[in-house]
Amino acid sequence: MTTWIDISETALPAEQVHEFLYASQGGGVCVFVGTTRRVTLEEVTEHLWYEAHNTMALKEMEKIAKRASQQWSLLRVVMLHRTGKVSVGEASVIVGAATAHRGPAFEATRFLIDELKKSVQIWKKDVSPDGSSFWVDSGLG
Amino acid sequence: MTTWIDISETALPAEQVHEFLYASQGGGVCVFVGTTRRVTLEEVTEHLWYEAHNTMALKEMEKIAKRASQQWSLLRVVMLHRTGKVSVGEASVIVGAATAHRGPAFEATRFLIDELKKSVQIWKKDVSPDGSSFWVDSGLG
Amino acid sequence: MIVTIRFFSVLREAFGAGVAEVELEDGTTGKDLIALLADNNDTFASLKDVVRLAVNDEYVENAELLKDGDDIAIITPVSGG
Amino acid sequence: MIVTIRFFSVLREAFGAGVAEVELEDGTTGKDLIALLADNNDTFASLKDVVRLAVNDEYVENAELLKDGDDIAIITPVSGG
Repeated sequence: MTTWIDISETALPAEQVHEFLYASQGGGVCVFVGTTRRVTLEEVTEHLWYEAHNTMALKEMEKIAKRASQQWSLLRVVMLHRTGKVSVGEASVIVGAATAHRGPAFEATRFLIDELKKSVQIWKKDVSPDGSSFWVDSGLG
Repeated sequence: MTTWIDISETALPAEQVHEFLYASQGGGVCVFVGTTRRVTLEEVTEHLWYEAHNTMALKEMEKIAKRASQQWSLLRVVMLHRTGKVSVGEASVIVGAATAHRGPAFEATRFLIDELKKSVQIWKKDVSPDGSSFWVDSGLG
Repeated sequence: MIVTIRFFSVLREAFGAGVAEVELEDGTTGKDLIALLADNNDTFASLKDVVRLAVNDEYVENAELLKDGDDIAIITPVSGG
Repeated sequence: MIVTIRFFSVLREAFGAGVAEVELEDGTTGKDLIALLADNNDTFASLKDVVRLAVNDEYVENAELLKDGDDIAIITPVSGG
């Protein structure tokens, strides 16, 4: 399995993610992208702001990719996360997998994003148009 | 729901598919790509060649997108299929959905590709490096 | 009556053409057409139980009567994706 | 002993800094450090039961003794993706 795992402050490169996954010469590629949603429970978001413990987060993503590769036969795996400001309609995270057949591509990609959200050391702040903000699911009451 | 459904002889535009789906301003985007696999059951493929009954196939894809939208709350749906020669590592089909949350994005995208393979009037020929070829699952013994 | 018949994939190659204009007797049904094509082509014969007919882009039952000017697609098992 | 403490998100804002050098008594455990930080900061106090400590990028048990030069990250519930 070949992996491409990264955290960066720049826009996530969808085109290159596809090229990387197609290059596996497998038959199925699944990609999931988390984008900044404009409205959540009737509250409008202006942008999200992400902060990471980069070194731990990268190690954690490597572990998740490895666990995925133990469950499914994966040719290539991508896990990219953006930090800093991510405006509405922009991508904060792209995960994906290339496999021989489509079932494992879907299952592994779902696993990658579910596990990333559970354990990768990245935090998200929701900023509304009036400038008010809150850290999402911070553990504060 | 906004849809982008097409059949074309040119390379499928991954970047534009992402832009189209992100523009929903939802939170989750799932994309599945079928690419030409180099090796299937130890047989090497040089390229696949696709042929469609375009008018019926486009109508059938519209129906599938509509059925998906009846099962899940979808913001945007993409279903693009390429015809003609598709070399190893190139994309023959891209389907995807943008939704508010990730679960429905995965489920709807899986539905789109599964149903496309079942009923859309497109046929695939597998051509090996020595020039020999066969129509995949043609119904012939 | 004259109808247009469209062949794809295996059948296009077997018949050597993607489109054919065919003269049929009035009263010909889809089932009759399938039998006629099966008599004339071995590949078609081996697919006759799995093909579906579409007239003017909509699937029809084999019992349906064909009409002059019909555009008939012969749909074999699909394999896109 | 001197350790480095790293704060993120809510705690970074609550402490007004992402990184702090702190002098601790020898024999201080992770649990002791959490108690110390909770005494000094209300936001930390309300998160003290959910934070995890990582030393040199690896999670450690709270009972673990801290050492001079440790690089300690305070990890609150994550929310990436």
